[in-house]
Amino acid sequence: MIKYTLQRLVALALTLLVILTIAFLVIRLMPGSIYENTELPPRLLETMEAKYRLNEPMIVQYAYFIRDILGGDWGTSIAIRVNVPVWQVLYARIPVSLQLNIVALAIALPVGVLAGIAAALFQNGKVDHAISFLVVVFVSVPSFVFATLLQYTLGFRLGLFPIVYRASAEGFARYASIVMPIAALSLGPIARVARYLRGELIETVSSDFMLLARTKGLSLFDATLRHAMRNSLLPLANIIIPMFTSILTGSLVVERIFAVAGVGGLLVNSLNASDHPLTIAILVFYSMLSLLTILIVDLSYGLIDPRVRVGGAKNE
Amino acid sequence: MSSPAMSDATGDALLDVRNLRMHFTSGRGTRRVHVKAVDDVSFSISRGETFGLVGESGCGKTTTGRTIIRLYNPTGGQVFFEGHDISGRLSPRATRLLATKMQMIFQDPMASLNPRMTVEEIVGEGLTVAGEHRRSERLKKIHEMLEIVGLSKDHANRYPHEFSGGQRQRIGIARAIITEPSLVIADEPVSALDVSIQAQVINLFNALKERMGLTVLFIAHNLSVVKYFSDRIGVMYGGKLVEIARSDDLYRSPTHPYTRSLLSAIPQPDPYSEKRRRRIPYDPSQHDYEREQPSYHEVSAGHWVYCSDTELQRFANAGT
Amino acid sequence: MARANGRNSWATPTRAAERDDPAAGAAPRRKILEVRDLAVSFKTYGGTVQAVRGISFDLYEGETLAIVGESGSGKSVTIRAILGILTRNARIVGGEIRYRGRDLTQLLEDEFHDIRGKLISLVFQDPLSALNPIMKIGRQITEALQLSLGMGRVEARDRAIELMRAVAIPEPEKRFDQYPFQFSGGMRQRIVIAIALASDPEILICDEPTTALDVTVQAQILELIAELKTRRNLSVIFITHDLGVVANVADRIAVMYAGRVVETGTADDLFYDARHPYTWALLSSMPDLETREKLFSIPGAPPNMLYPPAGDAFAERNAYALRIDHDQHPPFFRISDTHSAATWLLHPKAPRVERPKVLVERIARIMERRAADELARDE
Amino acid sequence: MSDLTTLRTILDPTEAPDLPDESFELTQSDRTLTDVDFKTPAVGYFRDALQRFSQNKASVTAFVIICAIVFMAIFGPGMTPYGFNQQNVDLRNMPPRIPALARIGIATGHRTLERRRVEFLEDTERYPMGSIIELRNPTVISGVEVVDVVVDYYAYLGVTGSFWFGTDYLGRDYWTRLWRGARVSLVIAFVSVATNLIIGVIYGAVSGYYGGTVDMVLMRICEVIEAFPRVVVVTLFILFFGTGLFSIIMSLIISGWITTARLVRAQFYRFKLREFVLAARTMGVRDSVIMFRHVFPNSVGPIITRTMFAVPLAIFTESFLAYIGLGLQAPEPTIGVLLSDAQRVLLNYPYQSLFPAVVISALMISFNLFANGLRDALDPTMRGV
Amino acid sequence: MRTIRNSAWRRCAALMMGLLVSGMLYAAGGQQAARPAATAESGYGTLRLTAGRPLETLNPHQQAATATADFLRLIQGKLYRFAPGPGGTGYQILPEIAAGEPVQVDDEGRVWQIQIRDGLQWSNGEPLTAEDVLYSWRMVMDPLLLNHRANAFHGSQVQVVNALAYATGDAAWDDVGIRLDGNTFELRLILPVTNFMLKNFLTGLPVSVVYPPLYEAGMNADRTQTNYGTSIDTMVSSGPFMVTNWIQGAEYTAMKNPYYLYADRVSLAGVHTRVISESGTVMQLFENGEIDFVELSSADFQRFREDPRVIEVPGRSVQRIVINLLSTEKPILQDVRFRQALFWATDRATSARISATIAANYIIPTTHVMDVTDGTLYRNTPEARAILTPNLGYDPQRAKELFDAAMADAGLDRISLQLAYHEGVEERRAVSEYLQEQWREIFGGRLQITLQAVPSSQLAATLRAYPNDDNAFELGWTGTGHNDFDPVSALAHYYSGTPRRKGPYFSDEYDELYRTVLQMPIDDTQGRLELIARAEEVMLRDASFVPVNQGLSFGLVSDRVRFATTDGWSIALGYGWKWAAIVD
Repeated sequence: MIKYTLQRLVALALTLLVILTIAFLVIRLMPGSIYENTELPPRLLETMEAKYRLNEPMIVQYAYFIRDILGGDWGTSIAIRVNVPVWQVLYARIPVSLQLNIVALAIALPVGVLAGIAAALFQNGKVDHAISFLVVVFVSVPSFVFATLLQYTLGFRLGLFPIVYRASAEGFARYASIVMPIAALSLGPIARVARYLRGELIETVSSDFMLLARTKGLSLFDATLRHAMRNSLLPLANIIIPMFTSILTGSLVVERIFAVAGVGGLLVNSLNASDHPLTIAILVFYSMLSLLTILIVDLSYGLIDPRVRVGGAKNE
Repeated sequence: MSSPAMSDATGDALLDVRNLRMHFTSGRGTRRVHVKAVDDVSFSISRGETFGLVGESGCGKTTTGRTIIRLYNPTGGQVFFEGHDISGRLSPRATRLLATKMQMIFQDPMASLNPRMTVEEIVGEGLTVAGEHRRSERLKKIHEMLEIVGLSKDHANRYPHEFSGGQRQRIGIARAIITEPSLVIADEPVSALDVSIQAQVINLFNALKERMGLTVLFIAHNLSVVKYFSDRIGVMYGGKLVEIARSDDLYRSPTHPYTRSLLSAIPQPDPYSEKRRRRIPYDPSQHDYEREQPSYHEVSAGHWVYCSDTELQRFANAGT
Repeated sequence: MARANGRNSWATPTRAAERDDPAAGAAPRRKILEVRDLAVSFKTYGGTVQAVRGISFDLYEGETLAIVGESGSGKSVTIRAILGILTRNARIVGGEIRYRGRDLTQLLEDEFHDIRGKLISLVFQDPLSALNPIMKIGRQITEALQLSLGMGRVEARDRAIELMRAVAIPEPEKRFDQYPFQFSGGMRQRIVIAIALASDPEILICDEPTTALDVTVQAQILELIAELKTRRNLSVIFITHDLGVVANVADRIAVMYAGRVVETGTADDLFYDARHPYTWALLSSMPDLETREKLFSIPGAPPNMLYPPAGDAFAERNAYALRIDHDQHPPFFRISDTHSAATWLLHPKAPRVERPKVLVERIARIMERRAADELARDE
Repeated sequence: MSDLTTLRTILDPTEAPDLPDESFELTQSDRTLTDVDFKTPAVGYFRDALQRFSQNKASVTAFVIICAIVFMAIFGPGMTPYGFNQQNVDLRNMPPRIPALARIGIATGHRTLERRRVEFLEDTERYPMGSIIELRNPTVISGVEVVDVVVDYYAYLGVTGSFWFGTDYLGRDYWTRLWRGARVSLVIAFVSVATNLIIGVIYGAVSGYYGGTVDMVLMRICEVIEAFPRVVVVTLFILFFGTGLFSIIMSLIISGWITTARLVRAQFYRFKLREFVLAARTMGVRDSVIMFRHVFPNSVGPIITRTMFAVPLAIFTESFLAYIGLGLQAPEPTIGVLLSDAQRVLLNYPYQSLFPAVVISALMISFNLFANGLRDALDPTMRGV
Repeated sequence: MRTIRNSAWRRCAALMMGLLVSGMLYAAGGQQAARPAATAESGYGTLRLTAGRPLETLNPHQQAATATADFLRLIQGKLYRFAPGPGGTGYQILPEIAAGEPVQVDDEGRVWQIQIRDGLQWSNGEPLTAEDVLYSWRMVMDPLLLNHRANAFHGSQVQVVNALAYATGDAAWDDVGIRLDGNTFELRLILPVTNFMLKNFLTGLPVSVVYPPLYEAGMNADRTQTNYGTSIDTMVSSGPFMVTNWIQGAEYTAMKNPYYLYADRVSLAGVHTRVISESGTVMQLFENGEIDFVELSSADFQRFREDPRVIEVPGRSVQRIVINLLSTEKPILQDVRFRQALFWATDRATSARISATIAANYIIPTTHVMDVTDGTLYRNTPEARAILTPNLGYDPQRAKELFDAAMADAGLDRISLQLAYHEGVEERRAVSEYLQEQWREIFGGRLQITLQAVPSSQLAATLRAYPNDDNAFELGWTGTGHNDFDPVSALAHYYSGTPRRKGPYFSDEYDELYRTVLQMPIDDTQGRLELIARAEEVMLRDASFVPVNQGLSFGLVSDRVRFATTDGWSIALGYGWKWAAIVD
């Protein structure tokens, strides 16, 4: 297991290097200069570009870039938060973004799972139909429409929650202000988890080991919880990866609507402002997240499924 | 290594398998697993003969068949088919020619027919590969084949899921023999079928054997069926061929302890003898091959056993 | 008010006592399960499949009843009906299943929890898919004990290890913490049997328990079941299509075809004196080690149960079909006290027909050998 | 004929009912029994699926809705006398008016003008005769008397015609633009999904069929591509190629095929060791034929389903892009462009959000339901049960 | 009835609930502890604003964004400051850090002396001296730091001797025309300036002061970077307000600075700004009474048209479509008749209605002051009016004639051109769509415009790409801001000597006019006015761009705000808020 983990980590590092290279090339090939100040005389501009080695050939720039990064120097932000190390810029934004995303996921999973179980247990019943209908609605309607609707109805019209996220508020006020963004983010994932789990469960419920569990004297309910659940959760890991990244993307819009100072807005801003070091750092951050999710899911397979963990030879 | 020809004295060998080895590796790192699925197997089949291969699941009998027909690239050894070595790298043309000459019938009639193809397409595919591109010709041949296996030409435009297990297996047989192969490898052709259907297929096989002069490599775990069907039988255990004999010889005087165990375990449709049957357990650890290398010994004409000299002695004593 | 005093009302308190009594096994045979005119249908998008069309049989205490038939004959549906684990689209459309005087077809799902596993257990055909691949073997055994018998963790573990030992699993303490994929096919089937026996049931239903296994392993499992049966005074329903296995295990046999029982009798009745053409066909379609003759094969395929034929379902494939077979289903004719068959051939007016040659010769061979054996014993 | 009654009793042969002698003639002893031909007509896989699909009411309804929307996307713009880009700056942001529905109070062409100064109410230049319907909420703001004025906006502007769904910020007919937008959105969705499908199928097939090192390399490539957030990819595309159909479709394609590829790969893994594939191999069938004649048709069910799910997803993504300002080049409308434009004036002209939101939601829900139905219909495990 | 009687179910439910609750708890406590928003929310008289994008820095040497500038103006002490004119309208420039008016030393206006006030304090109570000013000025053009504002002392008019050369490392500090003697600075300039021009220049943020100890402390080892102003701990305020809270990307607050020279004149307790980019959200907040000001989109303006709280703020630049004269792919763009055709074909009145702006058939916006002594606006002078084309420069007939002539000469039947606009500015898009359709109609479908939405940073880059790429664009929107008190600054953008202009324009005649007006005696207002008008006329005649409209923004200001001035214009200059008061 440890060796496998190490292997995966090495692979991850290599992937990251490839991503870094592509990011560097793409960003540097983008039209426009870092300096968009109209007033700057050419001589001064040259001097400034020399400071950031923009006058060197691309390959030399790349060499410097990789050298700096290997030395732990990811550079400082140029336009978004001038002269602040990029990781520090990100660090200020990551907690709130991650908090939104992880909490959305943390809510989506159990709620989706419960809804999925309910739908599967009462297959073709009223509960199932109700859940299935909501699932289709939540899967179908874009998150920004939800966000706008929530904001307008619950926030503006009814005044139940603050219209925007309150970064400076403490305790309950902040807690209340994050309810709507999280709701807007988690509705879609809830629906997707529920839909997926329902399908998986219905398939698992008809499997032989479920039958055995029932002939042991377990009720359908018990058997579902003890046997089908865990087995169905295994493939659920598959959709968590794309779901997490899609929540990240969705949070971009939701962050904007609810004025949450997260990473999503930062990315758009830094791209628009040609803040290259920051853009690369954000890209790496996103890539790290998605690669780590893949890694965690891969490893969790091992934890959940003993066949992966205990050496899957069939020759015993 | 002096491997016996182990073929019947009469008739020339259509298929000659020499020291065939097929090893698989799976997993990575410390979990790397090395499986000797087929380990040094030699036998040969004469033209028109039916050779049965029995053994429990995982003994390597299926792998042997699949390696012969080149679904796997053998790890070692040679396979001669009609006198040509077919174990190395073959040209695409040779591969295709070989494909028409050697055919396979699979165990699971459900899984071996493409559910998205009609019977006509399934049966006719071999003809297409063999270069028959005129549809009318193909169709004629297909209808003829369907008739031979007891189906009608109305069945040609149907999909496999509409057929019962026995019918499907007969379609599989039609597919295999339509190219008029000289060798058919039948891998457990009846074990997935219902009892009443098995007879249909076995009888069909027998009829085809006579009619087309087929040479058959018959792989099965059911010794009764193999015995009924085969001229000679090879018993496999753990990737090794442990005993080869004419089928009557094998039944009358099984020599290797595994063969004995196998024979003793077969249930017979007879309550009287079943109530009295004594199972002989087989414990592979009884062999002490650390000290003494085993090899093939001919205990009687055409009856070979894989054992060490001491064991041979002991078996001989036990036999008398 | 059967529910008021729970399972005691029908889990007989004397059961343990009976079992301890060595004489009980030989006592007059008591019916433990009675199936009467059971009919089960499935709703599918194509229509209603009449999977079981009115079957009746009895199971006596301590005996093994084998139900023989090919796939689709309705034998699996029958046992699923007994255990109350029919699929959602299945309906019991008629008949009753009486277990200790209680009709199982009328039970609610909740009430079934006290029967399944505790009084009636099931052993599956495919031990690999029957075990939860990601749950430790030990837990799969103890689960039922803890949940339904309310045993403690330690107690359940001890009992599970004892069970594993009973089904001849070597090193049960070590094996307890392993996963199904670490077991061989035969071992897995032993585990499934252990699970089935965990709550000490009265009836063990074996649904083709050896089909997926090798012959040598099959023989071991059959021995194990036979041994457990006598030791625990189990009543066994054994489902299979392998007549060799039937010959080995069965006390009595019911042959099913197209959702009906066509012939029933003791093992000897059916193997040596079968009367139904389908039974003949079954018996003569498989070679034994001595068969040389051309096998008797049944042509065609079983009928589509979406549209069951009007008369005898077997008529289409039956070389001995009478005209009446095509429009009227035959009644059961009694051949002896234990033996009856549903075929018009037993009607006094029916023509006398010859059994298939393979069968005739095999029975002759057996009888010969039997006579020789008896002779030898006599000497 | 009651079989059950005859069954219940076990007859002694002597008690057998007397029946005519000819009943007991052997009918089949002399002829060889062969397999009977099927009585039912041959049912192909897709016909079978179709049959099953047609029994799923929700899915059929969804299908009808999709057809209706597609129909409207094709013919809707032609139903009005206006072109999709025909502007009338005097008639900007007109409220919807459908004469047939106006009587029951829907789409009346009325609008509330908020906080209008009371002093101007009498001014017939501002408020033509008969245009004022109702006055609401009189208040005083910063010392000025104001009131909400409900007007018949058509009379208010002196317009005689009707715009069914109103007009937008340039006075363009919203009905025409909406269906035109639906058309463009559908084209974007179909083109990108089809392209994704082709790439994904080929990529996944190669990866899954050959496996081993090939598979590992191909899957690593997927991981790298996936690691880039879609927003970045899209932004870069737009930076390099500008906005437009090409950028949008490309950005949907660049990483969109990966899911399909993964799915196809999994399907190939599942089927490549099936016996019918082995059978084809033993017969010397070429790899490409095996891949696309044998394996692919078997995985077609999940692939179709996934494709159907991908269509609304593409529309979704397109509207998402439009929302973050990376939409199609003006003046071509898409559902997403309309929605994101309308979202900005939600408080002012809510109807402009309503129509595209209803269409996109209906489209997405329908496609989802349709895909659900297809999945059930195409799922081989559901066959013959 | 199914009863929940199994521990498994209960355990499972408990687990789910646990997950939920812990998720919620994490949600509540996730953000690293933010500073309490001081008295910002509670305090009496706090102005609540929103900004479209976050602050990038509090270092005036690095500031680039306008939102940042607006905020920095609240907290930075400068040598001179704008103040409402007497009577609440207009403006005046008063000394702040400077002790009084600048003194002209030479005859032409190239050498000036400015005395620094005694007894000033930073917001931390430390004394603010002339040395601090000198340090700030030296640092802004430091050749190692190379700040964004390194050209602070090399503007279009006020250019300190050798300031640029020092920044690029080509001159020593001693050669730079800045001397400090005691409390008095002496500035030596390249071009002559007026007293007002110099004061106006010294109200600029780049030449305001930074706190030297922290500026030094924040330096990295090789002195190429300083972290001054990257957080509230790395800077010190010197203006009317001081920063008390700055949550990255979310909000920032400035409270009244008690050490500010005119603290007694500041009525606001503080200014609290939230970063919200979504206009719909901002609108809802305003209607909910949570903020005091919202800028109205044109759609919102329609809705609030008669609302008494609406204020109008004229934009300070003219939005125009630049034509790529250099295009080799579309050589017809080199034909002045073709360009003029576009000019005459533009219906500015309608465009203005669509975007709720001011129709503009001119280049120099209405906000530019020609004569600072009496506040005369350039656009109001007879000379500037004389050059304006009739009917706002809309004459379809004439446009068509010009177009036909140009097309005939070029031998073209139809032509298609790409028009690039900023994505994200809805009004710009609406006008583009309108013009696209309008031009198509006027030219009978022979001119086809395709619209190209481009991210703003890239649009600017494209318009400036002409030295390297002749075909980087065909038509593109732009608008540039200038010094409102110097109309000449509006001309600089088209002078061919100006680096990186947005769009190529080469005219010897124009260059000559520009050079002449720069060299003119600074007090010859009338002479300058005539030259400027002629230059503008030449520029319009050459039609290298089509002016369309001048920005006009509308805002809703809540009832609780009382401005010290009565015209929206002072708000546009960014000092309106500073002197506002809150009544609750």
